[in-house]
Amino acid sequence: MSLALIAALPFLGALLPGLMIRAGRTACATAAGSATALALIGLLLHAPAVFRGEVIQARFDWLPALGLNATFFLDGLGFLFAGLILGIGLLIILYARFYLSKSDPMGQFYSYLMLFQGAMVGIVLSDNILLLLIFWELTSLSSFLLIGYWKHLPEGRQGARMALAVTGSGGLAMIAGMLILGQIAGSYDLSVILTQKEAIQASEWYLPALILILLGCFTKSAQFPFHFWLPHAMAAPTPVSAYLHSATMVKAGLFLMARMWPVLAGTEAWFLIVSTAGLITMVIGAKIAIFKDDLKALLAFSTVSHLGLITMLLGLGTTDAAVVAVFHIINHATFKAALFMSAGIVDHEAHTRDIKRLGGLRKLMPVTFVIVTVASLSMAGIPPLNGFLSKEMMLEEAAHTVWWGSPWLLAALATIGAMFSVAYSFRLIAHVFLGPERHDYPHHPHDPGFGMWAAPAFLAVLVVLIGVMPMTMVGDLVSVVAGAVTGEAVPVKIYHWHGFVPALFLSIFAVGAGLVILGLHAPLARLWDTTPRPEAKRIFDALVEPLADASRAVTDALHDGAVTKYFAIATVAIIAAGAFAFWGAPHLPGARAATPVAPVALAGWVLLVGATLALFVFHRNRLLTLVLVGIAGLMVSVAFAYLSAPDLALTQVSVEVATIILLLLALNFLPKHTPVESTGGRRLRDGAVAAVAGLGAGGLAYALMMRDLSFPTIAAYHLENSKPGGGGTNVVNVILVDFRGYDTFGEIIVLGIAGLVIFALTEALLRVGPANDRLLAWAPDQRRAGARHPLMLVVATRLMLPVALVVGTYIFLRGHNEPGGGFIAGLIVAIALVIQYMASGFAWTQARQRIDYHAVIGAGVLIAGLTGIGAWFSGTPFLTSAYGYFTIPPLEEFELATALLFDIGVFLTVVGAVMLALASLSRIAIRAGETVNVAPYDIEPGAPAATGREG
Amino acid sequence: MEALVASAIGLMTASGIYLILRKRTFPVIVGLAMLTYAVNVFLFASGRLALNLPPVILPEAAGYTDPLPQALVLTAIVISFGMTAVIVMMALGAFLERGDDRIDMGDPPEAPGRPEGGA
Amino acid sequence: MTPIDLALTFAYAAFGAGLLFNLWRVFRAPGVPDRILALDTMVINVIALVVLYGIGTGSSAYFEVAMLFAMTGFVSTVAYAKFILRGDVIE
Amino acid sequence: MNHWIIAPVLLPALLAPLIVLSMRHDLTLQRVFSLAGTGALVAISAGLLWQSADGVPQVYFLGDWPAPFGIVLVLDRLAAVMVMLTALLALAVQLYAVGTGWDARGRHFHALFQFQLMGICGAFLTGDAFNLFVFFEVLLIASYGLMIHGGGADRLRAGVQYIAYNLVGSTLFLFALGTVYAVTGTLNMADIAVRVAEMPEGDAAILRVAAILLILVFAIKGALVPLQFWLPATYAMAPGPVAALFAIMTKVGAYAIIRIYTLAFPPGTAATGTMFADLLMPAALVTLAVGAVGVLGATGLARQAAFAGIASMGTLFVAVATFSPEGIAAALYYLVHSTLAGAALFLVVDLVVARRGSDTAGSALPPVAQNGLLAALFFAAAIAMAGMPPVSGFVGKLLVMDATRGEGMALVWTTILVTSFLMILGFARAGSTVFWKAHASAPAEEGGPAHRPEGLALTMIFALIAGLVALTVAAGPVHGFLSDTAADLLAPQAYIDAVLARMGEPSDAELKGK
Amino acid sequence: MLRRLFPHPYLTLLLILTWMLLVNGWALGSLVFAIILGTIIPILTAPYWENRPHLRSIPAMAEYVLIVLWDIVVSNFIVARIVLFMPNSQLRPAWIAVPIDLRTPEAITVLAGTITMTPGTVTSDMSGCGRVLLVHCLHAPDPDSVRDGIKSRYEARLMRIFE
Amino acid sequence: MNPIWEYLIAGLLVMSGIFGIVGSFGLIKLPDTMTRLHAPTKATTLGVGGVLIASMAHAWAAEGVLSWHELMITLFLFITAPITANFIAKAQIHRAKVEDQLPPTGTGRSWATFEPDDARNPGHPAERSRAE
Ligand code: NA
Ligand code: NA
Repeated sequence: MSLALIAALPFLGALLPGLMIRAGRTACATAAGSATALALIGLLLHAPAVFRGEVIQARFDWLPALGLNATFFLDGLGFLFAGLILGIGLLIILYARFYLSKSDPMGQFYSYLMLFQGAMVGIVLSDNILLLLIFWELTSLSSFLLIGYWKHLPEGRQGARMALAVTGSGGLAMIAGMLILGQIAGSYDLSVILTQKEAIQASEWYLPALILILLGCFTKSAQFPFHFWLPHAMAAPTPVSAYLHSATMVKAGLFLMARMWPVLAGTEAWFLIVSTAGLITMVIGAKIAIFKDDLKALLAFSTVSHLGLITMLLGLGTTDAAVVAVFHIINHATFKAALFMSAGIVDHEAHTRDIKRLGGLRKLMPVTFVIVTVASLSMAGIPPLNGFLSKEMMLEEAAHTVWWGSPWLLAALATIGAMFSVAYSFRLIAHVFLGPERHDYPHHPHDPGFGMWAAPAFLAVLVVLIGVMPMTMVGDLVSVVAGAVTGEAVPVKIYHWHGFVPALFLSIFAVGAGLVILGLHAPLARLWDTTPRPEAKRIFDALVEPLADASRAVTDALHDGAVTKYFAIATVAIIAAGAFAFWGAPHLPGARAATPVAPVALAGWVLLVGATLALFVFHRNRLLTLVLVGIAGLMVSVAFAYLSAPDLALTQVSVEVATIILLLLALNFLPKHTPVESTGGRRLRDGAVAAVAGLGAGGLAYALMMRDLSFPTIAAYHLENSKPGGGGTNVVNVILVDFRGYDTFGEIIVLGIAGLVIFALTEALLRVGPANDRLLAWAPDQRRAGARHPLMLVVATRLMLPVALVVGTYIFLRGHNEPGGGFIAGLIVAIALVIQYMASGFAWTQARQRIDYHAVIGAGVLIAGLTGIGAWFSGTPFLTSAYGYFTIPPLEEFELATALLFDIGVFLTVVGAVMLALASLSRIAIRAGETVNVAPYDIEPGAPAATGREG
Repeated sequence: MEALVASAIGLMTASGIYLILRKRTFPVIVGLAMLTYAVNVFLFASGRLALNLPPVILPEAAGYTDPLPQALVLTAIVISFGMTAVIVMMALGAFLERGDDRIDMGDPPEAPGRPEGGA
Repeated sequence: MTPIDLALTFAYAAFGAGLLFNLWRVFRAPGVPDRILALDTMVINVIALVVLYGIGTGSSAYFEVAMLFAMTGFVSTVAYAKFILRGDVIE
Repeated sequence: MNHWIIAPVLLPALLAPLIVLSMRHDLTLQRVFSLAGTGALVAISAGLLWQSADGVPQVYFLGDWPAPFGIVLVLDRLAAVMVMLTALLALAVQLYAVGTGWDARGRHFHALFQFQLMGICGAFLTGDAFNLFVFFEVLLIASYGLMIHGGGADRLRAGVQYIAYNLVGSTLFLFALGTVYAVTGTLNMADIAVRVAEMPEGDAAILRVAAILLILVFAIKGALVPLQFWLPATYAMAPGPVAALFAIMTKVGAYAIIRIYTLAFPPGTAATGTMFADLLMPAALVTLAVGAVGVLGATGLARQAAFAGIASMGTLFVAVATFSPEGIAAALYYLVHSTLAGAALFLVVDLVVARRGSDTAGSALPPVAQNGLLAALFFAAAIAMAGMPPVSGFVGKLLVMDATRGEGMALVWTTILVTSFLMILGFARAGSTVFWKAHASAPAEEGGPAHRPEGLALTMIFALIAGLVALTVAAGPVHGFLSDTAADLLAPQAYIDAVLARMGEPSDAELKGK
Repeated sequence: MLRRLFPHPYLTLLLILTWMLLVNGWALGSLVFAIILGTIIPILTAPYWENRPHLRSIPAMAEYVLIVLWDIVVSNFIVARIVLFMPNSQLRPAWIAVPIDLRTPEAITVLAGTITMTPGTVTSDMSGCGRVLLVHCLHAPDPDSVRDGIKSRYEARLMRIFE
Repeated sequence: MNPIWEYLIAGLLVMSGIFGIVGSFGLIKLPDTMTRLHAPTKATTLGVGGVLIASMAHAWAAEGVLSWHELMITLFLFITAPITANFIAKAQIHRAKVEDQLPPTGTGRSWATFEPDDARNPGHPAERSRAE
């Protein structure tokens, strides 16, 4: 079976339980189990080849540009781990089927579990370190889901987060390390990297890479000082703990250290870092385990300790130590998984894992007792079980290693570790199963059904078999794995009896001392409890919570919704960037002659500047502010007219008045005064920011105006071709409707959208809600005069509306050749309508106005768009114009241009949008209780007592 | 003339910036309007200044000013008009929904009752 | 300088000075109606200046500008006044 | 002349007024037409993408005017990819909006949505700097309407801020364009490129100012620190589907930077040199940091998603700042990824918030309907945004890291990895509280407040995540295409030649003169 | 029929005149177009101008226009003199109420406008019933004569034109 | 150009200038808002009117073109000036609350500006306040 398929099967298996949860729990388990079994079979089919020392490979190009490829390879190491992952996985699946209760969502569980399994298999089969990283982080994520599986437990949530934080961050460090490694080796393929020992170890980046990779390994394998997350992950359901935290995930770090051993090991740095971390972990983990009353916590720290042991062995960097490490990996997997499952059984049966509430289970749960005893003895290193074998070999290695300059320090510490190991192993047997039967178990325990104990029992049998006949059982395996680790053929010899070597004495001492510790457990435990010591969760919380709090504080302080602050920051940033850019390169001041200043222009300037400066002083009086803005706008239009831009003047002034009316309509409801809210300092700061911004803008403008263009402007073409190409003499208009008609198309759409947005917003405001309530309760905040529709204005508008329509038509038609055009004409007509509204009121006017402004907008945009599309029929691009001169005798020749049709679209959109906006504001006023008139004016001198006319 | 135009641009920019740094929607909108004036004149000025040379093709014309910036400014004026209309309406909506016209989020809502009046 | 040029200069100066007076009144006024009046007068003066500019340059391109100033000036003056009177400009 | 190039602009531009004109009172009709339009847009974009694959830029001369005198649309690989991405995202988001009934909570949703698409597609296709401004405005004003769709006090105030901030941005854009025109005398981007390359030294300072103002405009759109402030409240307050659609809006800023600073101001430009890279890289790193810190510190899922968006822009700009083929290719890959992922995240959050009735991640409420499913979707989207395996975010991050190898690598990598950590932590905290802690207050089985299963909405989230998976699986070919795109961008002569091909042809004036 | 086609014949004339003024030149085409506009626009805007007034006497109108124009010129000199040469302390501003007999809104408007445009008077308001105008005088040592002047010089003529 | 025309136009311009500045000067000089209202609405009207006539005359004299569109502006100003004045006056008497200084209307009704806001015109029973 292809390696890729083996790696993929668990992922496929992850999909099934989620999809078929309705088919039942057993079906889920079967699906998961089948996928696992299939993968396992596929793996085992490769066994002969692996044992022959062959390396099986599979390769699919994925992202070759990056060097990320779906490349797999299988050698002894991978085979061992894949076998462990899949084999134990199969057992866990079986076990979990019976362990989980009916209320647990089992489909989810198996999905997560298979996801995890797939990730693990992926790690051990990857030949590409980028691919490996993907699987690596995936194990962190899937373990997060599994640890937090019991969602209602706060410990589960916290444990999951802690595990994710620690292993995830380690994984991130590893990404950096691996990328560096890949760079040094010139490839991200392991099979290449593993041949580059010299290059890697000679690189200046070796140490950073090593540290970063080890960070990943240590966090994952819960090595000191990252061991603290593991016990908290025990909040997970037992099958998860058994699988992740004893058999597989925590060994991923070991796997990787073993995998990278050929290129990373053998240096002083490797030796010191890895062996030290391992040794400390081994001792500390074991010591803590002794005093843990939670069965799973005890096992967890025991696991930490054993992982430390293996790490230490890998750290020693010798081939022999590597062999022992491999052997212990196998042994630990067997006895620890059995113990975990047994602990789960106890928990499941007695409804507690607290050792203090247990004891005397020997008779009640004989089968479990036997399994636990066998596994514990192995863990304690009692002959002839497999744990004994590897422990002996470890002590032997330790006794021959010089560490931190001392020939005996390593052995001594290792022995202490072994001693603690004996103590907690026996405690497990003694305090849970031995002693008198109790009557206060939370639930009366008895052995579970076969389905639940089958898996641990099988493992216990393995413990015995490997212990009794190691070479038969695992000799070849250890050999081939160790060969894969070290990269060379390794002869493996595992003996029960090594002779009277130091290891034997150390071992005997360890067992004896361990038993003594167990005997003194009660007083020691009291001492332990009273000894202050760092508590991992508190430390972690003390790191993470402040980090989260600080993040919140920073985020909320930065993004506090104070948009005025945002503006200030943006302004300063823009000025600073502009200044940086300007002073970073040579600048040649312009040499253009200045345009002469007429005194009257100076007067206009005084008005503009005066009104602008007055804004600083008067801006709190909002009505006055509008007057000042009006002056500024007026002067800008005058300036446009003066500076040869009549079209701009026309547009500016008509937009101006529409804007003022809009603002007045809104100001009716808004406060009429802006209160003083800023401190003097803030105003000063704002003033300074504003002043610098003004200097920048003005300075830039001056610099531009005073220099000649270094290139001819493209506008020369527009001037030249306006008449012959566009059929119009007003070049600005021809640019708008022809050369750059597409801009104008976008522009009218902006206007149309504005109308729609305003309408939609009005609808939203007038729905039931606070705005509507506020409007219904609204009372004018100023005294109101009596005359709403003064007669003189009404009469005047009767003349003005038709006249303005004529003017609008005129401005529209002449636009192509003289200043004017659809936009200005639209505004003129809109303004004329507005006068009508102002004079006779909204309702009266609206009643005479059968046009829907939505339709006007829609029609406008459509006409403009379809005019543009019309060009397609002559095979030319969108918006290609055509024009011609026509004569209808006796009239003079006149011109017709498609641009005119386009301009009608512009015209309609402008009218529709402006009127829709103003009409929307009027609707708000009506909701606020404005009277709705049906007569054109209030005062009717001609009808003293008569009834009103219907409108 | 260039100095006058440039200084006017600068002052309008400054007043616009000052106003958008106020804490109420209304001055901010007015500030944006001033910024719009400023940038429209700026954009216009990018075609350099010319007196009495409107870009309307005439046989006797002495020359023409650059028409392109004018067209751009026209587009910009129209667009900013649409934008102003929308923000005015939205500011009004926000005021009606909340009862105050503060623009910053963090500021506490005003005490219930009528906002202060009088111009 | 022709008499027309001289007269034009005088008229420019007169209406330009008028603008400055208007600005003064905008700044120093007892109430908003005065300011609106000043703004309205300003528009009138501007119209005059635009037409004068048209005479001075001999161009008719500025006529529409003056016309539109007249139209919009009227509308905005009425709108401001209506605001003071009623609050609601369109009711 | 290939009229299809303008179809992504014209189709929505004409559909929207049609909807306003003739079906504004009939939501069903609006849905049918609008969805059909977006579907057609997907098909057209696919066709354009296929056409662009030969690497020859196609130019559409609007009004039949030769460039640089008229406006041109340019279809190259980059434009095609962006339009395609927009169309796909739009279809998913629109179906989601229909599925959840979001589109019925206010007026003119579909018309505004179509206009929004028009604006975005127009921005991607245009070859003219000022026209880019116009289409920015189109997409912005449509976004204002969509952002406040449905109304509400907080949303409106956030809307006011959003508009105000962007109006400042638009003002800046015009300042920049004015400066550009004042020194180059042209608006066509290819023509600008030609003239910038020949710019006399005395104009260098002003040219630099122009270029820097322009990049700041795009930085606002792209939420680059210190111009990112508008984003969190906007995205958090916007209706879910709108926030999801906005995932492409920040990318418009990124697109513009990629386009203009490879075409007109490439790294070799005398006046500007490496100025942009020098400024962009630190800003991008800080953006990434601000976003990641925000993900960890955000109160509320929507806000968290918004900060994730900022972080993704940071990552994207880190890659852009290299201005190398590898970097741009990585940036484009990450762009596609983060658009889909960001949208998925916003949609999940929208469903969750709607069902919980609250968006405070800190509070434990009873579990919502389909808690498990939503949790799974949330984690999938969060993982993607955090750049974790197995989906494309991780591949994207690897690409970005790979592209930033070399000098300064330590800082860049550290930032990327540390921020990843912060984001993982943040998402894990929020997710476990929202989806898991819920069970603590009501340890009953699934259920919670009764809620209509929104099959269509869920399907769309699945579709987006499926898109991420596809992006991951097909990383090779996708990245290949994007590498070609990046290569095109960094060798812009073909683009320039295509656009200016008709520059020398006789004008109407010359023809009439004969 | 004719009434519907030309709801306001004077308006039609005014619009034709307006167009010709705008075009600022003479062309047959312009006139044709002006007539088209002068026909269409009054029809479009007819709903806004119900009950059009009847103008009785064209010569009276002409007379009125000339008188008012003359008065405007005179008023300008009067006001200019007051502004330039009269100290503020000697100024005698006054409010006067002018009861009017006109009932047609158009006529009242013309009267009010005339008052404003002529010597030293501004129509400031109207009574709630529309029968009295409030006029402000810039300098009116004898307010009653001003009121009588308004009634005899303007209102009487307007009565002849409109009612 | 015919010197008569020249002096005529120049005279018109000078006259306009004088009236123009008088109007604006009155705005400064006169003592209160109501009196100030007189100055610009009249003087400036003739000021602009003079300029417009000068413009027509100039077009005729200088180019031989009959330019009459200036009449449009004149017409427009004559229609609008009284209304502008009326509105500003109303705004002023409303703001300044000068009701007690005004002569009585003699009709039993108040001046329109001082009529109560909610006074429904008896002539218009159909007027109503409503919320949509
Ligand atoms: Na009310
Ligand atoms: Na985003």
